[in-house]
Amino acid sequence: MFKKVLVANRGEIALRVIRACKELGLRTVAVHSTVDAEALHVRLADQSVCIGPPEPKLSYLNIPAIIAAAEISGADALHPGYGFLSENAEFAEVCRRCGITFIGPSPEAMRAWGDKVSARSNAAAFGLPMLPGSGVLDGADHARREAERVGFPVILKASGGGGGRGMKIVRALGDIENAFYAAQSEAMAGFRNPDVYLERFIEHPRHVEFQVVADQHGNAVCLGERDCSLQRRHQKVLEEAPSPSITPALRDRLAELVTVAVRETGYTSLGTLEFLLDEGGEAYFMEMNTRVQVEHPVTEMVTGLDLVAEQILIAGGARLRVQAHRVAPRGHSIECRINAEDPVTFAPSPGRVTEYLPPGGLGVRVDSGIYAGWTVPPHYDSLLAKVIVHATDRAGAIARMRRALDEFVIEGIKTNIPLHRRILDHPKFQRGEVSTRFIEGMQR
Amino acid sequence: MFKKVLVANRGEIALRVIRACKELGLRTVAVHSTVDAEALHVRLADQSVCIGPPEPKLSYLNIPAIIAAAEISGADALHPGYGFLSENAEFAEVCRRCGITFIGPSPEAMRAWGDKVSARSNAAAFGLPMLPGSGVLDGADHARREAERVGFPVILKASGGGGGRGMKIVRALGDIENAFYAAQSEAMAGFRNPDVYLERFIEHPRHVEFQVVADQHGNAVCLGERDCSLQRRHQKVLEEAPSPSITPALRDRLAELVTVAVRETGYTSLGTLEFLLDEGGEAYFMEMNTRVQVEHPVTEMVTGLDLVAEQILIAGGARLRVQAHRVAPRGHSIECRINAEDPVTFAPSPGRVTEYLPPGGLGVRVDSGIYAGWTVPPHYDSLLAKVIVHATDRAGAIARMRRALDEFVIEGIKTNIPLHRRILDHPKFQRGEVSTRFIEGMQR
Amino acid sequence: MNIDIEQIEGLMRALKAHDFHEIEIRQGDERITLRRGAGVAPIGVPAMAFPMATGEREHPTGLGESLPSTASPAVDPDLVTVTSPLVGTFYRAPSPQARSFVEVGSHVRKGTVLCIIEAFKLMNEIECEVDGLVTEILTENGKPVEFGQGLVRIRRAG
Amino acid sequence: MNIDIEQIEGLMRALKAHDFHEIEIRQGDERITLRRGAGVAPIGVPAMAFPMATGEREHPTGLGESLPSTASPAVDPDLVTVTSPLVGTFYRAPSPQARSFVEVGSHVRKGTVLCIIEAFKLMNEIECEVDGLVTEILTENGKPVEFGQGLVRIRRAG
Repeated sequence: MFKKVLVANRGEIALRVIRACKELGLRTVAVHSTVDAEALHVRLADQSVCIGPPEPKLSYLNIPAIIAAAEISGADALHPGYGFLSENAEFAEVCRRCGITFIGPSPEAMRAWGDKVSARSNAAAFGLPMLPGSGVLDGADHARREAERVGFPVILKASGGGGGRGMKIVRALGDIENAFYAAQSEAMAGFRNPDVYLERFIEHPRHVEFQVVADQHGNAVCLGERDCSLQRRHQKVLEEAPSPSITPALRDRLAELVTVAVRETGYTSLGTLEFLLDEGGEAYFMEMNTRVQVEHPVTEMVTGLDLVAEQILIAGGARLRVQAHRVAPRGHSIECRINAEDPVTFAPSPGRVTEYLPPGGLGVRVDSGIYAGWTVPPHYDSLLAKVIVHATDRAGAIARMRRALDEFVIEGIKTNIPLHRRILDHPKFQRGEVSTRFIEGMQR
Repeated sequence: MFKKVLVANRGEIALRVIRACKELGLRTVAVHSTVDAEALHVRLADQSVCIGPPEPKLSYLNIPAIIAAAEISGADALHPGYGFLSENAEFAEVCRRCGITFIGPSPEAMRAWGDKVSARSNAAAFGLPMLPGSGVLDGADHARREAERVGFPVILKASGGGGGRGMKIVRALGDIENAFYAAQSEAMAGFRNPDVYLERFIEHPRHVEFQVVADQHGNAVCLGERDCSLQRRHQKVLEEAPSPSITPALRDRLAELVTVAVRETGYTSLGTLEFLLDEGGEAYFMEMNTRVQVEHPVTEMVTGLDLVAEQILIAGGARLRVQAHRVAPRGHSIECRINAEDPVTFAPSPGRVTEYLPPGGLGVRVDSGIYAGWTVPPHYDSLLAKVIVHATDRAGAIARMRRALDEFVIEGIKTNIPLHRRILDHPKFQRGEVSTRFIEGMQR
Repeated sequence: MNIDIEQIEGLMRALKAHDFHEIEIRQGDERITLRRGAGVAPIGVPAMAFPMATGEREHPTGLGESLPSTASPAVDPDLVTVTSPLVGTFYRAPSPQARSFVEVGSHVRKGTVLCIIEAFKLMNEIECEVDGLVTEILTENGKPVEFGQGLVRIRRAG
Repeated sequence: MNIDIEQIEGLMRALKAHDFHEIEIRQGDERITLRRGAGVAPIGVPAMAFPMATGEREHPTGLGESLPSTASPAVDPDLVTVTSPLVGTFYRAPSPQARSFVEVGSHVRKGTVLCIIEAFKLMNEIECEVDGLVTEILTENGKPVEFGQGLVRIRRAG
């Protein structure tokens, strides 16, 4: 087992890792950019190394600087957190070459599950449900046949790129021909590649993801699912566990499938398999995240496990401490991501925090890297704090979150707490009728 | 069920009750003395009433003012917290006469179990183990016979009073006669009453208490025990659940006995039965507290129940939501009481809190009524905050508490955090070898 | 230069006692200016802006915000605010039919009954402690009052 | 000028004793103004005193506390501090046997190699950007340095 962990991240996740290390008796090294010299993760680590200027690519994404920081501080392991270098298989390889334990999956497993195409073929091989779709379409006639096979609505997508360009939603057979030609010419114009394929289109998808944890001794456990349907522009806003969208039968089936897939592909550490649910409750595999998730705490609350400690111990060669093949959730947990942003315009709101008093009491957990007097820099993401609650049931968790947000004091910068209040007070949310388009619809 | 709860207390317990009420959808009324006008419980309640000057007897102990505050604010229930009027049966009676639901046991039950003598006769009647002792001693010869029967060491006590006066510890038969006469004359001098009795003396007692909860429909449940052995001058300092001092067999036996005693005497609401354990692990009933305890959170952490919500619902006539006859603890919880006091001299340290940042993250709960910029008044007790941790086992809870205290920032006033660190780092504490004389011994 | 330190210290004490921040005295071509620090700028942490300030706080009883016990000091030292010595309900007259004890403009003396605070079904008469003229009734008949809340304002008779 | 120090000291004592911050006295064309510092005090929240200040923090690499990148600005504008552009290990010479690139007192020019920072097994030569005289070597041979840490101080040639 290693003795000193360099935390190659900042903000609340750096703190999260430092806390787990301290509780495990491991020394910690924080790295930071010049603008983060006074950040909480720097203050709470045993040691710190300034690795560069504020720009992420010169500091938190600067592989040589981070490796050098590990070398000069004598760190023998490294935790990448989420974002930044956490899903960079090359970085994991560099760590390995330098004799630093990368706390995460092997570079090979990261590539196998981190790449979307490779992940889908893995998933399909292990029988995970896939969104029905076509290969590259030969022409309008082929598009028609495939659309009929897949079932309407469908979405036409450009093989050569993303970002909405070349995407066409088709709801009836009569529209497929025109849509195909339009998509093809947009694809040609946008990506110099006229190739187009189609997929089933889900109007109001729900986002449900399964947490797995696997050790280096062939043991893999599924820790249940999280519902992350509440998003704004593909950014998750509020997450919960268990999901109000999923049936017990589907939960059991998917938990079983993902456990087998992960174990049989030799994946280790934490991993999250994301699914979309359609309006009929059918699930389709989308992708896998090969690192700890922002929303991992809701799983910790309902399973009673310390996922980051587990991840660290597994990297050190330990066997999984969870014995069961699956862990049944206990109670209900919700996480609200408190961002430094205008609650109406969503514009980022960096600046000096003049007052700060996090909520407390029973069933309330706060993971945050801020404090009164600190200045939130504009260079990184806007996440200030995660408020996580746990209660015996979903209604209790909603009431507790409402109470916690009511007592949260953050002054000097704007936050999205008012948005969370509106969500929590919404009758449809309270009934569990959520989708990735909920927030968009709520604002109308 | 009532709609608006007046919280007849201050500090962290007032906040605790307000939080429970908010989560249950009840309105809250805070009362406060003039010096507490800016206190957190006042700020977080829906409504507040100033009831008097700083002196407790003119404000928080001022029954007419508190009842008037309930009347003018339209509160139809009242939570007394702990301390102040919480064990005053007359106050509970006044509430009843005024049509205000007192959130606690009936005045009759408070008298039956709140009075030491009556509580002991109740306890004895239901077979709870009692500390061996004598009645009033006729003379030196009687003292000798009773001491031999009870077994050495014994302690001689004055019937007429307490406070150490007239108390004599006797460790050998040869010393009993002199000690008896000395005790008798001290008792006469101190209390104008020469009556003296004796009891078994426990050199290094452990303090273990059982939490019970009972509704108005005849259901009573024991929620396990807490170990509160770590005390300084009879003030609890650190508490934990489950107790490291008790065997599973004794736990089962006492849980069964206290449940029956509480149910059969018609006691309702929360109650705590305190026992001393001698060096051989035998338990002796001491007294019952007929209100919520400062240390109730450790029981909440290991049972997953919200004791204050339960207490409120029971007062409203609800049935116990816990079905089981007994609730088995899950994991381990520790509470540290953070006091405004010099960690060496123990002198109180009221004053302005200049900086405040409570610890966060997994398994850490903070119940506190303070914030940066607030001035801790010198008129009340010195409790600033309770840090409560939960982990899968005792070693994990100790590591987590150590980590939490390391990141706790309270500036401007002195606190006893250094004392807690010394306790947590002590090998004997880590082995669970505690007694009420531990802290005293540690300081030598 | 001819400076009377005692005189200046006297000024300082007066400023402090009345919580004033600046004084300037001119006599002919003599001038003395004194400033106390707090007037310059509030140093230190301001009272926290709690979320309750969003208007969720309920004050149907008229309590809390209007509490004069913590209000800014009256500029006029002859204005005396009579505050409630207990929590209860404020009545201006001994019974609904009766006339009010005092009105704005009433002359009062030490011992004059100003109002009643009912608490616990008991009628507590609040007596005046100075001689003077009633200038303001600070709360309405039948409204609840908390400890220390202002009831009646009186201009002390010269 | 005719100054009565005792009188002024008397005023100073009075200001301090009564916690005043400013006094101005004019008599004819004489004027005395006295100000105490606290009135102009830094407003706002100081950096938090974290428990880590208890000495538990480990700095065996010499990093952190000594970081000159956040140090107070040098008063002398001709003193230039060369800081490390990367994280690594500081070497004063190209090999253990070789002589140091520079010593205190060395004359340097723009482009003179001052030291090496080893990172990732690569030797990065740090060149001087000004002409001048080496006045101080800020870290020891073989010690780790972080980004922005001061390495060598140079007095710019006039």
